[in-house]
Amino acid sequence: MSLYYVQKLLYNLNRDTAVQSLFRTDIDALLGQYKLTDDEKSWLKNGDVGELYIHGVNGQILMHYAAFIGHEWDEYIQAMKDGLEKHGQVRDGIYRAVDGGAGGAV
Amino acid sequence: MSLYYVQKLLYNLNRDTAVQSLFRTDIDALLGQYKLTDDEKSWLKNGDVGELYIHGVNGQILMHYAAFIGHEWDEYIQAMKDGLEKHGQVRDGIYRAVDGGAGGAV
Amino acid sequence: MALVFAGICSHAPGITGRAERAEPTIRDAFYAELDRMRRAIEDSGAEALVVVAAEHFANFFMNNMPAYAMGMGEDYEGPIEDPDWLGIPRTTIPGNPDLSKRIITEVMQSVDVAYAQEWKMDHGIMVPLHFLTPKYDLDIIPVNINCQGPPLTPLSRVWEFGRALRRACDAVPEKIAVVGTGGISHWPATPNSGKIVEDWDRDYLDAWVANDKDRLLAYSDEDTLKDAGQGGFEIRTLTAISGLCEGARGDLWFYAPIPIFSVGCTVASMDIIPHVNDMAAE
Amino acid sequence: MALVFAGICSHAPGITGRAERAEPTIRDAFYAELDRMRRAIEDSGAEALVVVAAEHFANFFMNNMPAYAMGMGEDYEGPIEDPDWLGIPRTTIPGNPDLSKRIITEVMQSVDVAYAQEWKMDHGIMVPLHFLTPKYDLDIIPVNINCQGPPLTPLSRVWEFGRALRRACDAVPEKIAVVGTGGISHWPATPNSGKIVEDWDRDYLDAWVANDKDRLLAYSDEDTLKDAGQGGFEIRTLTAISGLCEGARGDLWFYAPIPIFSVGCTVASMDIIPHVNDMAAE
Ligand SMILES: [Fe+3]
Ligand SMILES: [Fe+3]
Repeated sequence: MSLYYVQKLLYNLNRDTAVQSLFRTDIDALLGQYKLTDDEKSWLKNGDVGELYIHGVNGQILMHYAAFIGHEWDEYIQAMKDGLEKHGQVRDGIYRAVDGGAGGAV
Repeated sequence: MSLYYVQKLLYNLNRDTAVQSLFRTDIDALLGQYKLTDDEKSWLKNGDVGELYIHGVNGQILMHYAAFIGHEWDEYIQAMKDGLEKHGQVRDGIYRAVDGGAGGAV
Repeated sequence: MALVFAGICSHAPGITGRAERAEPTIRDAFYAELDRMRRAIEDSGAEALVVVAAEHFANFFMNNMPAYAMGMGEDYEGPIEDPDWLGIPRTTIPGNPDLSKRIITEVMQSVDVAYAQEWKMDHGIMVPLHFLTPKYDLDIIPVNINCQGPPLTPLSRVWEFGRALRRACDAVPEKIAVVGTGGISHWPATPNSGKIVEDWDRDYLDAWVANDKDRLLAYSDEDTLKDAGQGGFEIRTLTAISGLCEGARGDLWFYAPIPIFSVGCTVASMDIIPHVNDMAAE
Repeated sequence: MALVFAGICSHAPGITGRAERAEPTIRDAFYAELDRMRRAIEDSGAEALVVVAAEHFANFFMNNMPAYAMGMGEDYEGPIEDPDWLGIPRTTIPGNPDLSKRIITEVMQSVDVAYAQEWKMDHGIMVPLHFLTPKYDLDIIPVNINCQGPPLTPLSRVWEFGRALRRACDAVPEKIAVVGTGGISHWPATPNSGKIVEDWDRDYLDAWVANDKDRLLAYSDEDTLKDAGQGGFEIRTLTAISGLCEGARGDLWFYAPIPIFSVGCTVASMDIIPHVNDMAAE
């Protein structure tokens, strides 16, 4: 997981309208600007919040990507819970789930 | 002089090939991304190294812009000397000339 | 002239963005204390407000992550987030580059801050400003302490930052208010969002109100992450105010866990007593 | 294991980019001393080289200008400048993120460095590396001290940075070499480019060789700008090595003004004696 570059792409996406346009008009060109694995590219293309979460993307970055691709808050939280359920605990970064990801306010 | 944004544009130009392309293909679009005065826009469009120098652009930023628009080293030094001659001492920043801009190795 | 007001408050985006989903009684009691802080800042005669915040990847990323950063812009934009998502319209916030530069230069004598002539404010600053200067008519100096991407600055340096900021406030002719803003225990933007450990929070706030340096600096990042979540790292923004007001006592105006806001919502002030500053003697 | 080599050298882009325009005898004598430093680093068994440099708006701008920054990347790119202009081909420079992280974490206990997981190296680092590790086969940890955009970090903090870096080097199991690189008097990239004040340079280098803390910290930015030009601010990178080797003496291997290189070209080493570190005792 090249977590650094996944997060950097999302960081730029969150703050730059030109990057947001490119995401919508030519996502392959955007993904090509970063050192990413094929898996990472597909998660980003498919909006797979669960995979991105369990691979360590910081929630403070991820929640804005989720909103950008149309997730309401409760959907965002559920997507992470689904990711945990399917793939197990977060592998990297500091945003690990506790209590098996249970609880919380949605 | 919105020195900050003139320098920021040149900083980005120096380090980003996409910005370099845009400079060559659609300079007005590039200039439009920064808060610049009409004078500043015209200096940047016309490659007026002397004006940019006396308005305070740091030489460590300016010399790469000069090279980018095709100035050899000696031409770059001469353009600053011409700027001083025509407009007087540097008004802003820390790259003031000393000894009236005389001397130096070209 | 000097520091004229010091306090802390929460900044979670739900406070404005998910306002209608909170229990109204407790929410409105919280809002009332934030409004009380607005009046306290106004009554102090503050000519500028320094907001010591923990931003969330709005301006700072791991390609150049400063431990401490301070704004030096003419003005600032915010919020960087979707205004509908945050519940705060996008606006321009006035800065004061000359005052910023004088304060930064003094802070730099003992703490190595990055400076920034631009700053896109995220909820970490916008939520407090929404309540504390709702007309955006007070000059703001934003401060960031990196609480997101390890390696993080140790708490002992946070204390020194607070002391340095105090020295700087007391060295300028203007009246300065300072507000620290960050969470106590919370797991923001994770599946556990809304989990709050009230005992942990109250223990931290006890130490904060007592301004007990030993207790405040004894928290380890390992324990904080385990017991108080990633959001717990943001205690740095609160402990900075303790260093700013070294030797003085705090006053807890409000604390209540509000799960849909993802944090134990807090409003508190700190007394201002003369600071013994060893730098001046050096 | 510890610090195993410490030295300083010049980094002006003309050293490689305008090589053919210098007087060959003096130029080659300078190059020979740089090559001697390469051998000294190799002979020290260094497993990584920390380069304390002053970059020139390659990575850091006034939108987030750290006083001190350190690299924490897998690898780095350089030079950022036109390779033909600089006379150094573009290449990949190996990093060591794990070692970087351990050193940064220790430095952060007393000095507030920004960290960077990416870094485009400019002539400030590439020119030294071109001579000191020409095969790019040694792990590099880049360091930047802001010497370009005021407000600049005071020299007293530069000294503390050197001390903090020493403590960090001595705390890791690896053998570490450190080279500081910056100009003495010079007016780079201005109409006065090539102006060099040899007396000023020799006075500074005398203080550096003697490792005379009082003299080294007595330089004011106002006087330096007036007497030694904007480039004189880069003495920070050299004074950092004095703090790194506090109490030890330096050895000046080479000094000569070479106007077409825009700077008094310098190569020097500093002895390494055990460091008395008050942090360890705290
Ligand atoms: Fe926060
Ligand atoms: Fe330099």
